[in-house]
Amino acid sequence: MPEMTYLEAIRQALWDEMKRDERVFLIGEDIGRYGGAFGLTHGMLDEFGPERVRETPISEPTIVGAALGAALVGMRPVAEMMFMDFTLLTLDQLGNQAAKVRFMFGGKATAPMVIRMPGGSGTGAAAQHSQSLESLLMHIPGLKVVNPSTPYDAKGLMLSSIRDPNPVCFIEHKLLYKTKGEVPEGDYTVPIGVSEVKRQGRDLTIVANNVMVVRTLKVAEKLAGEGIEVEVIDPRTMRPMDTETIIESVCKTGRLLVIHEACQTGGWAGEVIAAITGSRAFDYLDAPARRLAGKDIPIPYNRALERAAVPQEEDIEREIRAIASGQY
Amino acid sequence: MPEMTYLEAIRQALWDEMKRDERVFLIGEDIGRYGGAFGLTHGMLDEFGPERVRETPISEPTIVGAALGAALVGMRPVAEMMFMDFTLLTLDQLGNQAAKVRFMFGGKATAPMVIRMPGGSGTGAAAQHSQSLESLLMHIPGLKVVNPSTPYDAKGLMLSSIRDPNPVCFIEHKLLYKTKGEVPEGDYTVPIGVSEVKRQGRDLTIVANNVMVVRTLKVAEKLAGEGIEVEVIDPRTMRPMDTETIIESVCKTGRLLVIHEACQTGGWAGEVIAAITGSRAFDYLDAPARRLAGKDIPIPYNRALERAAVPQEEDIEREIRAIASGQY
Amino acid sequence: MQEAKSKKIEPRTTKGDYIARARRLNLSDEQLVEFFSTMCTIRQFELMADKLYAMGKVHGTMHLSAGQEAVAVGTFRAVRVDDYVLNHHRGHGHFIAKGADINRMMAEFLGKDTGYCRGRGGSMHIADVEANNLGANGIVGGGIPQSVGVGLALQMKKLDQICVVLFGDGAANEGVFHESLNMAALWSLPVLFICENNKYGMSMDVEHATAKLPIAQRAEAYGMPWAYVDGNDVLEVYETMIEATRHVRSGRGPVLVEAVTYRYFGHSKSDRNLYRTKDEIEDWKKHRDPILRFKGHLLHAGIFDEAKAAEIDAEALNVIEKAVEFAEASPEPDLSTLTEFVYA
Amino acid sequence: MQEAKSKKIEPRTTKGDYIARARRLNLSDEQLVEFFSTMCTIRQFELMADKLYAMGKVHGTMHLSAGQEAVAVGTFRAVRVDDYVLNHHRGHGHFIAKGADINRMMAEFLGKDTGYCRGRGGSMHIADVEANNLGANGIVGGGIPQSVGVGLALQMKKLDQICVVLFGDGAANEGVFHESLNMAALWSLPVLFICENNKYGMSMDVEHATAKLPIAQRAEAYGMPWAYVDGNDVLEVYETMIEATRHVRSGRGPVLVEAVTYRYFGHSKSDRNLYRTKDEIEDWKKHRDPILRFKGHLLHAGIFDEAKAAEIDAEALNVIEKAVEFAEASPEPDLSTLTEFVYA
Ligand SMILES: Cc1ncc(C[n+]2csc(CCOP(=O)(O)OP(=O)(O)O)c2C)c(N)n1
Ligand SMILES: Cc1ncc(C[n+]2csc(CCOP(=O)(O)OP(=O)(O)O)c2C)c(N)n1
Ligand SMILES: [Mg+2]
Ligand SMILES: [Mg+2]
Repeated sequence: MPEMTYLEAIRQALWDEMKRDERVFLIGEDIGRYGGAFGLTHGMLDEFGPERVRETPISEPTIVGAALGAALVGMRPVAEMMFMDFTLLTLDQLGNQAAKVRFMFGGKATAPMVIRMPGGSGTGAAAQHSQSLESLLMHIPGLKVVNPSTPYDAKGLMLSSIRDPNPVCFIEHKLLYKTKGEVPEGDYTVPIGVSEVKRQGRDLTIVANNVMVVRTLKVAEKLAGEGIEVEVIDPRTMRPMDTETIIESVCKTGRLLVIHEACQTGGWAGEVIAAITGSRAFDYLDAPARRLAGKDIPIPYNRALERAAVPQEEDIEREIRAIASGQY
Repeated sequence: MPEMTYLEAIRQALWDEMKRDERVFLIGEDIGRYGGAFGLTHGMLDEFGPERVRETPISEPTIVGAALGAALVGMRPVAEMMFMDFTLLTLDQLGNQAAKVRFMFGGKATAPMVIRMPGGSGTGAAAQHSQSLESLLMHIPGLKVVNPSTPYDAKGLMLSSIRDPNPVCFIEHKLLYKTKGEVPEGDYTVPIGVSEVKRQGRDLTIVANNVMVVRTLKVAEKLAGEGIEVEVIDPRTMRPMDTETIIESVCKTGRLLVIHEACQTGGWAGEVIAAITGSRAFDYLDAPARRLAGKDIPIPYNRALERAAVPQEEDIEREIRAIASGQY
Repeated sequence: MQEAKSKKIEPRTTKGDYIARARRLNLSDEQLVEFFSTMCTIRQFELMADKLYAMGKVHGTMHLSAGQEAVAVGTFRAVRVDDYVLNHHRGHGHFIAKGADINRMMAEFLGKDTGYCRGRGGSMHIADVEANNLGANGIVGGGIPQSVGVGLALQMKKLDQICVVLFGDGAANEGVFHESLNMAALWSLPVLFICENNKYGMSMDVEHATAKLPIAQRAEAYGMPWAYVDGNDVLEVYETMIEATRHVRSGRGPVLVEAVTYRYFGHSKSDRNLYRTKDEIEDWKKHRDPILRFKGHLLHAGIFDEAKAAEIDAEALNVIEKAVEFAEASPEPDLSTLTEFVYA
Repeated sequence: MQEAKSKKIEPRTTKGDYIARARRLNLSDEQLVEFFSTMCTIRQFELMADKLYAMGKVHGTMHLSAGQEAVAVGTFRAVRVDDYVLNHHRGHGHFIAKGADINRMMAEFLGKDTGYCRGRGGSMHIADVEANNLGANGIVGGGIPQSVGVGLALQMKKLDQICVVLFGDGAANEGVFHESLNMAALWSLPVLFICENNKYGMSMDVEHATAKLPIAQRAEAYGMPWAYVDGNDVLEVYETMIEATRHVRSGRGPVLVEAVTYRYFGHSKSDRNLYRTKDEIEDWKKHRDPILRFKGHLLHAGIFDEAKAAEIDAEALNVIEKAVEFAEASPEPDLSTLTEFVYA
């Protein structure tokens, strides 16, 4: 299987799907010659032309609204928010309109659209270009929220997202763009709503998303040498979330730790802990479920502060050790 | 003490504070002659004139942005979103700007502003006029989120909110506007960040907000006759949340139920359950923490569907009985 | 630097005898009578809605368009049946004019399972996607950016349908108005923007909300043609929309039309009409009512007589009463379906 | 119906000898030299920022304004020191022209505790609230609605300060632009809207983003006066801003000025300049550079000679190098303060 980056995997999914289905088109800012702020759509303008790689003025609410309008009449738009933070400009069209249109119209409307949005900190982009807002989006019924951590999942989930008949928020992480992994050339999908056990272990269940999956797996390998065997679950889609996989794991390990970069207060770790607590896994919990999350602050510019604002490998390691040693 | 409605209590707070502090002004749509969609600001235009009861064109993002601008230069704006749902139009100004400006500027800016927003279902206003979005707002550091359930709290918290040096989302509930209660005439405040035990009980701790407090208290009275003694805690402010009061209660009762109207997935019940699970109360929990929340759907128009979409007294009663009988 | 290409579209046949204008527009007697009849149906629908509300039969809110019938009929007789429409909250009339089934509308209004949205939407969210009616909207201005996407899709598919998007004078102050006019003009999209200026956005009169009037002149900022018409003259609306749709359909880009009209009822159920005088309302009702004016012209030209006009109106009422019967006899949505329709 | 009251503000003294224009504007030799010197400081700041970035000393992103110095200096010499400013992401020059401390700016750029924002903000969020500098903004158009609030506050307090809000050609397509111009015009707020048109919004050239040009003519939709100026001619900018601020300060409402200019560096660190030609950039640098042009005029008029000009530029560089020293010697923010400054 060829190796490629997370960024290339997403591009390949877009590319292949645009070849396969002429209803698919891209819409967003600077996605043509510039290739998007991260170069993800590089080369697509030349291949597909300006009509299907539709560059817009800087008007986020109308980008999302236009995607919705096109979707309602049978197109399959993939819109780009250059940074996830800008999604806050569009939550009327996304949350009041796209998410609700099918329900409000009694099941008679369909809005197959994807909104790509790179989130996360770590690039010195400061408070307005570094947020992790998946927890907000997860709270809006009618939206699906997808959040891959590997190149393989990224391509497979993008294909699923474009083909899904619902509005899908496709969350990327800037720090993952250059990570590499094996990705099949051809057509395959990763289903929306299925978690994956990225690593098996008996001592502790960790649920983490996007870049935190990568960090956790690294720490897990290290600790395995010391006999601490951590099970790492990547929900891959935040909504709908496959909690069954988590429940089973917790029944086995008796311990749960949820890790995310998003701010702790009101973050999705609470959702997982509530769901697990309310499940049959409750009786198997040997210790309180824990969460390790971003600090409750905007992301600072300074590199050291920025690093300290979200869980790093050393924080994850410290937390796992504390749990393993029965400190809680 | 005089009796007044929740709506009158909020109006009185606005009125008194505008008398007391000339920096305070109202800004929003139809808040003058019309008195706002619910009549809350009725009479204030005549008293304070059009400059301090500033009626705007229909431009929500700029209403919030203007409030922020005015706050930054020393005013104390109280902006109104006619319905909480419209806050989704303003989340850039609220979440990317107002919430972060102090932090981004290293503590050198202050944005004392209040955004009033009536939320909740029960009036047949359907999917775009009935949401409970406090869980979204709670997730944004820099915002405070206030959410009173009684006329007394409403007035006291509004006075605290206007005097607070931070952006405060002041969430009202449409169904509470006509509820009555005793409210002191003069100046008093209810502090932001302090929960209140609205009813003492030994069998079960219930945490509920706004209209759910009222419903829960009714059910609690009924069940008290049968010997089930429920403790009801109203956080009153969702952020910062006073979890200590909840922890203490759970240590006493050994059981926790969180009730909210907001959709369950990603709702703030998860936050409470995670916080309690992660506290010393974990060891006192005799049963899994439970949540009773709005269905994961947009609010439907039809009266019966709308009723069924969020917890009603009968649902609360059923849930408490199930817990009390050890069903979970 | 780009050249300004704005122009104000002027109805061509403003002079002369009213019915002669209709003739020049190739409208037959039957068509004119149908205009009248549909305006009556809309009026009766709104009167009935108000009555049902007063009787406590309506749970939710509603925004009635009585007084604005000429905009609805003039517009939807000028566009094609297969054109798309994105509507606003005060949309009953537009949907009736577009040919919606009155029974299903009334059923939706009463929240019944036989309604267009199976009782989920209500007055503010009536839609009939199959008939290219993409729905009313509870968010002021909410449909405007969606029209850009519909226009884009039509252009990409090389279809000759257009997208009509309706919004109020108040909505024209939302940011998406600006963004969407710019994009639609930039890409020459087949979108007909219709600003239904009924003088108030809720209680806010248009002069206190809008820095410069008419609203339609804002089109010039985007090099877009515009028109400003008497929205209570169904023929003037019709004629302008014929002109405007010809422009839009030919691929020359969007047009903004402002139609000045007036609403008789309060903004919604919460309105106590404190912001305008009874005299003002009465004046519009007496002197500028779109139905009375048009009826006068038809009577004057001998196209029908008073008796026939009354009969048509009675028939309109009859249709509405039947719709109420249908709606009332219809089942409520089944509670077991509560969580359906969230995802496809 | 309201009358259009828009007018294009024309600089009064476009004719004749360049320095004679300056004289008519009551500018002394010292002032003209200071204009030059400040433009040099800005240029040197941006060149240094680029160099520091290339050396790996800058963690975050940045948006450099080299080439746009005349807008900054022309504007901030025309407004008062106590006027408010809301800035955009490409804001180093504006802050320098407004009189910010270069050391603290550089320290912020390098994320140090001595920076204006104690290292929390970085290039995109430099602010100095005490000096009525309400900050740069990472959100395109983000400051625009805030200017309405600042204007409102000034009007309510009956102060004679004004609020200057700067944004790019791309930002003028955000919805808040429309909402804010409408509100500011409606209420005659003391806001000076400055659109710094550097021909591109990131890679999007202004002709492909804007349905009609110039952007400034959009002011007419709100009955607002506007001007369209050569943003690379510091005197033209200055003169227009003097006119515009006089209008705004006198309570007659807002003005929109568009200043055409050009940025030399890429949009930000991720830019590979694929969307424009090297020739285009070179052409602007050679033939329209704001500093070279102005220097030529000063030389021609004998206000200074080449040696003096070089000395001034060297001094500017010196100031910047000192700032780098200051910044590099400054401490990082203390990790223990990580969660401070979220709430007051
Ligand atoms: C975004 C948003 N803001 C405010 C409202 C509340 N609201 C509903 S209709 C209305 C007035 C709209 O005025 P206009 O656009 O002129 O339409 P009209 O009601 O006059 O037909 C307002 C303020 C809303 N529904 N959505
Ligand atoms: C709301 C928002 N959308 C997009 C961006 C990404 N972005 C940053 S600057 C920029 C271009 C802005 O163009 P313009 O307003 O002309 O300013 P310039 O960079 O040319 O000075 C873009 C698209 C952003 N920061 N904020
Ligand atoms: Mg109106
Ligand atoms: Mg630009």
